[in-house]
Amino acid sequence: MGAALFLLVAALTVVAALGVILHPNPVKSALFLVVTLFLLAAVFVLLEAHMIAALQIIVYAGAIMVLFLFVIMLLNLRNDDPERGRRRYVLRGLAWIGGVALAIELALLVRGASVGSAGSAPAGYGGAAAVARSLYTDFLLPFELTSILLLAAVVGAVVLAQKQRRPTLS
Amino acid sequence: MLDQYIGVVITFALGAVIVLGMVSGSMIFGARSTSRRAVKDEVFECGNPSSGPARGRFSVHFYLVAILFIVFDVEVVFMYPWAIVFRQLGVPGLIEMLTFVAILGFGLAYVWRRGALAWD
Amino acid sequence: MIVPTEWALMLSAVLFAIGVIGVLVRRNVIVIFMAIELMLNAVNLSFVALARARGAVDGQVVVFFVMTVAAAEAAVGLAIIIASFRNRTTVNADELALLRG
Amino acid sequence: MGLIEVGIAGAKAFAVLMLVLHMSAVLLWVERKGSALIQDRIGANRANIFGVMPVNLGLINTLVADPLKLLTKEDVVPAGADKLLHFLAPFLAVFPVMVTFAAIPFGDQLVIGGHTINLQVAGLDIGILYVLAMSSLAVYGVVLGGWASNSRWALLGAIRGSAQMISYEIAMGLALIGAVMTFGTLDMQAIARAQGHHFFGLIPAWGVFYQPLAFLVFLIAGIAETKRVPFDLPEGESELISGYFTEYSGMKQAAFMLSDFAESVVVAGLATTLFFGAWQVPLLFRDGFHLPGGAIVALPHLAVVGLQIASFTVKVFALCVFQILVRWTLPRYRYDQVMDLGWKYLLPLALANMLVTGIVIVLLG
Repeated sequence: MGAALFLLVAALTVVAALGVILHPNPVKSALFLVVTLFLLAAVFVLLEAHMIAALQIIVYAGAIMVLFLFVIMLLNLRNDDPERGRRRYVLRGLAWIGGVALAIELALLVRGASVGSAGSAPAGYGGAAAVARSLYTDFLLPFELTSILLLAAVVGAVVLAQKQRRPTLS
Repeated sequence: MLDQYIGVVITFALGAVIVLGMVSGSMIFGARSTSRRAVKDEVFECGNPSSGPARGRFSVHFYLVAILFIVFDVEVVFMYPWAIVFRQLGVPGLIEMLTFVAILGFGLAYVWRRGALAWD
Repeated sequence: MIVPTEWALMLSAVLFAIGVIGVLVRRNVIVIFMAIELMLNAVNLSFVALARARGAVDGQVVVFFVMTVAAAEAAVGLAIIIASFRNRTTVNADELALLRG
Repeated sequence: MGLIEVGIAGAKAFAVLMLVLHMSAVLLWVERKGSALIQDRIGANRANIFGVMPVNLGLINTLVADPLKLLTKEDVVPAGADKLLHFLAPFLAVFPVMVTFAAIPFGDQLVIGGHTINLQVAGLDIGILYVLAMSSLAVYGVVLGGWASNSRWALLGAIRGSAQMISYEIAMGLALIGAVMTFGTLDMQAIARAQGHHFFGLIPAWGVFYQPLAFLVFLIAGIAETKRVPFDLPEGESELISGYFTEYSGMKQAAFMLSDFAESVVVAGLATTLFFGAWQVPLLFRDGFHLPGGAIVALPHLAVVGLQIASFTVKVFALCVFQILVRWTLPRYRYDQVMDLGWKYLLPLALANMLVTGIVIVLLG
């Protein structure tokens, strides 16, 4: 039953992901991405990553995508202009062929690899406590570095986005 | 573990049916006007003529708030697992989190000083 | 209720390829950015699937960090887009050859 | 996992959704009559059924006449609006709020015919994160409602509303961390059970006694999240007509109204669970009341469960009414004040509360 559910969610995820790259309106694209991220959270639940699934929604769907929507609205973006010209068509076709080939190749690669499948997960697997114990012992240094990364992001974003106070010469 | 989510799935399904039924209620049962659509379909601005195109750009302040939100949201998300196990981690765990918060607190102080939180 | 790891990895591969196509096909910088987020998520999915196959949670912790990096990236990346839009009034990647002088 | 379990889960889900819906409706009535009382008006009193209602308290107005009226209103979509998103926005405003309640326990456990039913729709180990995840999605209804309307004021209201919601989400999340640290779990039923003992055998050990500051921050942030007075900048009538749902009519508009009230109920439900002992009744244990002297008043199982559910409902309702009192007592803030309160006061306060809690708990062992 879990496998059947997975196939259903996976199919929906792929459809939503295609919506992201195919819809001409950036707002709709962003919404398709929200749907994709939400469905991926469901996939994470099926893979027993409960905590990560919740974080996926909180961080990605609830925060990062809100920022994307804000920027799209802030810049008042409309539909992309339909692109014309033979060179453009050829390039697009090549991109699609290459992408599909990449998907097939990766899928075949995965099929060939014997990753094995563990039986039922240990109790508490993927819960907050299990992840936390690993995060705050084995991954302590990356965790602290994360705060520096976030600090740099705040400073960088504020500097870039805020208008300059001092009048420039030009 | 997955059994826990049966309730969530059922609530999602039931909730979707209820809310969809509610939202589409007026489209099904509501009155329909036949005349003067052009006036009625105008944007409502208390009877005044429309004040111009709707989707103008707006202050970059809102965007700054969204950036700060992302960063602090990630910070909060890191604290939840910590809050579960900090008893077992003891004093070292506390120091880890204090360092983390101090570095991000520095970020907040910077943003504050720079005036990104000020609305004028 | 066990999902075969191969299936999850295949889904990851397909999503990654869709992201690649999106980056190549679209010219709107923000949509390209979203396609990159899609690729990051595809990688996250394979981390989670392989963590499940190994029965260890360290793969999930890595996803945690990827999310953080994605958040930082979105904040700075979108700030760059806003700053460049302020100067050039476009988000078309072809017209935004900023470093070409 | 048989059919019976699914049936039981369905029944619980239905009961909880109905609880949210009906409590929101009753709350609407409380707000109309209560605000009238506070402002020395009469309030809703018109509708009656053939004049048979002897005392007209406006219940029919609010609970029967208004919904019927809204149902028969024309559904107007302004020119230039995005039809699909215009339809989707009210759905996205209500849906996440309603499903949040799935993780909130409304009773201990019910034993019937050999089945032990956990009185909680979904007993999630990561309950609080689920709640946060769902409430973080509620912002889409606001953003899209404003954007899809193709109206300047609606868009401004949407931007204001979403910026306000995300700002207070941080303070809310940080305040909840204080409570999570106290109980050491994210499972809301476990949190409810942890509040079952008493200090000196008399005072219930509710979360609010451990985390008063967290409760205060949570409540203020919660009221701000509902986007109503004194934080109703996104829909401030004198400035923005009615904000992000200016261009909505009929049941779509009602859905936006409902989302505000349902958010109040969810905030009250969360506050009850984390800070006011969830379904716990003081001195009531699974076998009956344990009085301070050591005497035990035994009660049948069904009576205990009934008392618990009643206790939960009463607490949630009381907190809802308190929120309405706050609304009608305080005037509207300015937008810079709203943002300052969130970022410069509540956020540092919640952070300090969290760190002090951590230090105290670690040092006391």
